[in-house]
Amino acid sequence: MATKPAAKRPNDLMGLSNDEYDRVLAILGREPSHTELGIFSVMWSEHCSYKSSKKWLKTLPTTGDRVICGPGENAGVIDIGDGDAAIFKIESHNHPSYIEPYQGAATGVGGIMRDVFTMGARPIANLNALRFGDPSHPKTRQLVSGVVHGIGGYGNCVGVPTVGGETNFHSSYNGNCLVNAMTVGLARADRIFYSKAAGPGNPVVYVGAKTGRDGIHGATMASAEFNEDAEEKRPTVQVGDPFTEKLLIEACLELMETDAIVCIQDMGAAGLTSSSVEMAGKGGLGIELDLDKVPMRESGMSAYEIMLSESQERMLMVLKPERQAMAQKIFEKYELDCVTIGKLTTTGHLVLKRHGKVEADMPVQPISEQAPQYDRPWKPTPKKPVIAAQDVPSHDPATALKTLMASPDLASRRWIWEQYDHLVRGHTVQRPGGDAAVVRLPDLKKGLALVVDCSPRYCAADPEVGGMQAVVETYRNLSAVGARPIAITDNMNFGNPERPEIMGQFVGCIEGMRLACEALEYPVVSGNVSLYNETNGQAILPAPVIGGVGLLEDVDLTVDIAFKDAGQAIIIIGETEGWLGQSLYLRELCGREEGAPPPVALGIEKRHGGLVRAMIEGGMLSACHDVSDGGLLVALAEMALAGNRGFDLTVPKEDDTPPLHAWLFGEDQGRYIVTAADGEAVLQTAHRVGAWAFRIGQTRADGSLTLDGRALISIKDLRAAHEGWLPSYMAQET
Amino acid sequence: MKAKVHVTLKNGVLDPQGKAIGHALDTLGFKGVGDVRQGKYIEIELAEKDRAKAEAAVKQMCEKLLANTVIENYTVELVG
Amino acid sequence: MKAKVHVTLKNGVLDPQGKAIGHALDTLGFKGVGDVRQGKYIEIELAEKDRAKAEAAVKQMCEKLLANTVIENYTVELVG
Amino acid sequence: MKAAVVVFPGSNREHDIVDAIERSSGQKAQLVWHSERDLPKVDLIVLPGGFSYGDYLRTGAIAAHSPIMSEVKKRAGQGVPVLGVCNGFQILCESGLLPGVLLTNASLKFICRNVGLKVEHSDSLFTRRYNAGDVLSVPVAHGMGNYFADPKTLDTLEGEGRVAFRYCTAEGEVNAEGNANGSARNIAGIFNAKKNVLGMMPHPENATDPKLGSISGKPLFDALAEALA
Ligand SMILES: Nc1ncnc2c1ncn2[C@@H]1O[C@H](COP(=O)(O)OP(=O)(O)O)[C@@H](O)[C@H]1O
Ligand SMILES: [Mg+2]
Repeated sequence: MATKPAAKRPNDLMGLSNDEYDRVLAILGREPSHTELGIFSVMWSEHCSYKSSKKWLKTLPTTGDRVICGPGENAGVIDIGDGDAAIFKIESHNHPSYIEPYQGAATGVGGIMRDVFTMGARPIANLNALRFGDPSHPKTRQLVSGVVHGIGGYGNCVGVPTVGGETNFHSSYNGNCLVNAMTVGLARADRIFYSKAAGPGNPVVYVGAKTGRDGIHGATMASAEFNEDAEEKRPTVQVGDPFTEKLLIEACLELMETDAIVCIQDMGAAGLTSSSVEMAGKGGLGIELDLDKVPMRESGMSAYEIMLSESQERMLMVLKPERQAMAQKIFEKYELDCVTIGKLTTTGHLVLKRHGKVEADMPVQPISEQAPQYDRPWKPTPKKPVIAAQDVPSHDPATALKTLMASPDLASRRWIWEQYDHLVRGHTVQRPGGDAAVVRLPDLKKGLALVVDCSPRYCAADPEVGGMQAVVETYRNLSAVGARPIAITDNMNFGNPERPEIMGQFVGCIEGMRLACEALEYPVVSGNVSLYNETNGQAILPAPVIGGVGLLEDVDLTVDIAFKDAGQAIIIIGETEGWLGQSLYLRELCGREEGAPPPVALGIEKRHGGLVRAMIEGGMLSACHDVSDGGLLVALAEMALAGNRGFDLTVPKEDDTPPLHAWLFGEDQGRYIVTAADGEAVLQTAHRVGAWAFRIGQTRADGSLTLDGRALISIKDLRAAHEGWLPSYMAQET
Repeated sequence: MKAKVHVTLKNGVLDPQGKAIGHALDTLGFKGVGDVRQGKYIEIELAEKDRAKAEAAVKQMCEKLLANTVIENYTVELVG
Repeated sequence: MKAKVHVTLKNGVLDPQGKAIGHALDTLGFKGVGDVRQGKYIEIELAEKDRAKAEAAVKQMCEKLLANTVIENYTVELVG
Repeated sequence: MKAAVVVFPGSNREHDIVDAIERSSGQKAQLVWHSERDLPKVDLIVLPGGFSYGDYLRTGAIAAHSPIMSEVKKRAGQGVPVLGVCNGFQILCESGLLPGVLLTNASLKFICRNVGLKVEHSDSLFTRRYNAGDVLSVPVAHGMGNYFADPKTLDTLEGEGRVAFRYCTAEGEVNAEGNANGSARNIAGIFNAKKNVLGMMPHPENATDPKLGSISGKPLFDALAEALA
């Protein structure tokens, strides 16, 4: 470090380490003012600086034919043809949601939408990935209720359909729930807005809601673990106002139709600080703000408070001077503030004035360029033994199926998605409940397939395999609806990175993701990192949540998971070895969370994905579903429920067919179940490309399920078990 | 006995409802309307005859259910 | 001056929120809880100095906007 | 058919309605911002779904006072057909064009799914392409669709044949099980006395395209397009 530790340092370094404080002294050549220290503190928080993760994030593939803009901007942008672009990102709101589930989740949705429309896209779909503690934990029910209510409350009001998501329960989330929200937007490829400032002298304009003392230091909170008194030290929670957000979307998009905007950036974590520093920093410019001009809803706010406030529904932009009046008029129509609060300068400094006094005067570039970067020590996760099917007890298939289908991780999520408006905008082709949501584009021809996925139990057991599996599962889900997987966004949810085991999980997951993205030509275009998801030293199961986006050139060709007709061939694509390590069967029926997770063969994933897509495009399939959690029989049961028709299943009598319970419930990767009127044609096509495909049965006219000719269970019973769990669990809500 | 509970947002917490109401009053032509805040008002019939006990119980209800003490304050008043 | 407005549901109007609160209190183990009704509590800052005028204005606000008199009653109280 | 769709701050299904109208009539409806005091000369006025003013205070209450609403009331009085869907229905009730109010769903939850809907009367401009007793499948998407009116008002509505739709099971049973939100007498939509104003909670506009599930809502727009051509 350049300077010796100063003799005098403030008692409260606001979360900065001693070394980091020294760095501040070196940059400024003097002691920071209170406001300046606050700015360094939030900008160098884990949340804003990615100081523990950047080294590893950089290894991910981020380019490709269809990538218009990869990580580094507010959201990623991909080319979807015909001059259209899809813009998307996922973001976590874990800590706020644990403290105040409704507002935490709601503001998470609001925040990620701003990241997307700030780039010029109209948000067309939202998704969310949720992780809650054990259902029997006293806090779980209330968190589920509040989070779901909050996501719906915000998304429904702004009129963006929430079309998909995933929800898991595990005791490791008892003290740290995960709330990851994803937004997908649509823009013209030549009308994308970035955050790089240009043009010294240009006005810096604040639009949207007024600033209050909401969530000051939220970014720092997201960068620290909880301890027992966290619930006491609650910072002011941000309250969302979806109505204002809706107006802000319309006003911004209307202004974006014109040539007024030089650059624009939402005020997310670290509010006015990060937006102004990032804009100026990217443009290599200075920025001067008169904080007295900031619209405020509380009196007596200090420079520090104004800069660090995380009030919601606000944006910062640089306008062409001659367009200010026009912008003003648009925002007036929507009854939103639109105020010039400063200008760009050539000084390279951020200068803040409040009541005529300079409260900060600091060089912009070093705030990001000299931000601390850590190569934290990490320890690889020890490999787990492979569990042989013979060593796992076999349970009656019908009982096992019913148990699994009613288990917290596999039970129907209808209770959740029916609280989300998933139909508004009138383009939802595949509603929640299938493999991926499909949203039609306004041209009525193309469609986007959207999904979020992650299996934390695999990641905990073997981070590399788990990271890889999360990526391929989204790839499979998109392929299963006939979409070409284009790119992903990722939300890395982990524990405390200062612990080498946790850092090892992070490094392993990233490596697995890297390998999968490279092999599948499926780059990462945006993402988010949430560390310190830990309470009293108890870390969460690592959750690198992947949000996948796929393209359907002809949306009418998509297929869903529902059985359609009686007597159709049921074919499995992909080999079944009967892998039970880390399976839900092992956990739910044998009470064991053990073993190595199923391996992922990237070449096979790619081949099978391509095959399924080609068959869907060729109109050969009537239904398609990937096989994942719970294995083959669970996948078949889901298809039966969706189509309200049963099936006859025949176990192959091959030499290498695994024991029945492993064949039915093993979680081998790379598999799809498809149905077709012409089963022979499917088998031939599959065999032609060297894919493993086997006819395992046929659909029925009625609602019974049979296994080798013996009755298994009726659809009615199955439905009652599957649909019953979550509503009856939540009915005990107080 | 009846408990009258008021649940209001803490100072400084954004009140989108209050804001919208204030704005609407303005549009309707009411002049001189300043800050508007909206809260909840809950009436609870209680079997309890003992005032002190009733008050303690209702406070507990507020802490546990009626108010979200992260962002809200509450007051309890007993009548009858 | 500040106006405190209470808007409550008329007798006979279904109050699903109140019912749910009553049910939840019961589940939480609070005994002897009878009817629960939820209403709104609105505070309005007023520039008006004249009490009578202020009261008249707030009553108008209630009639026009704050309450739906098909289902709701309101009361106005002025302080300060 | 020339139609105007009124957009309030917070409306969010205006384009869904515009699309549905276009599917049936081939014509694009005109969007009119709520602060206008004048409406173009049109054959149909629609108040779309959404969350005008965030549903704050009471659903529809603030929008009911928007400048445009005096003109909507005037036109309705002159007999111009007015359709209010979801938030539009809520606004019509708050503005007094239709009786009753919409309370929070009995479940206290927002609900988005297809529901059964029984056509009660086919003798209106809106419902003439249906037969009384038809059972439709139409999505709802609302948190406050629980129709309430005092018994006398309900009796009047029934007596004058002004109940347009009722919630029912998929099999057409009008009962508690089929009641999506706790509405009085399963009422999902009502007419004004002259039957030129229809308010309904379900979204017929989201059931007009075979690619998106049901087309149960299309006859409503077909009927309007035909009558107002
Ligand atoms: N795990 C990740 N993978 C890929 N990109 C990431 C990841 N985490 C963050 N990024 C990228 O880093 C940038 C900064 O992220 P963030 O601070 O969350 O953005 P914002 O301030 O717009 O919310 C974004 O471009 C984001 O996409
Ligand atoms: Mg951003």
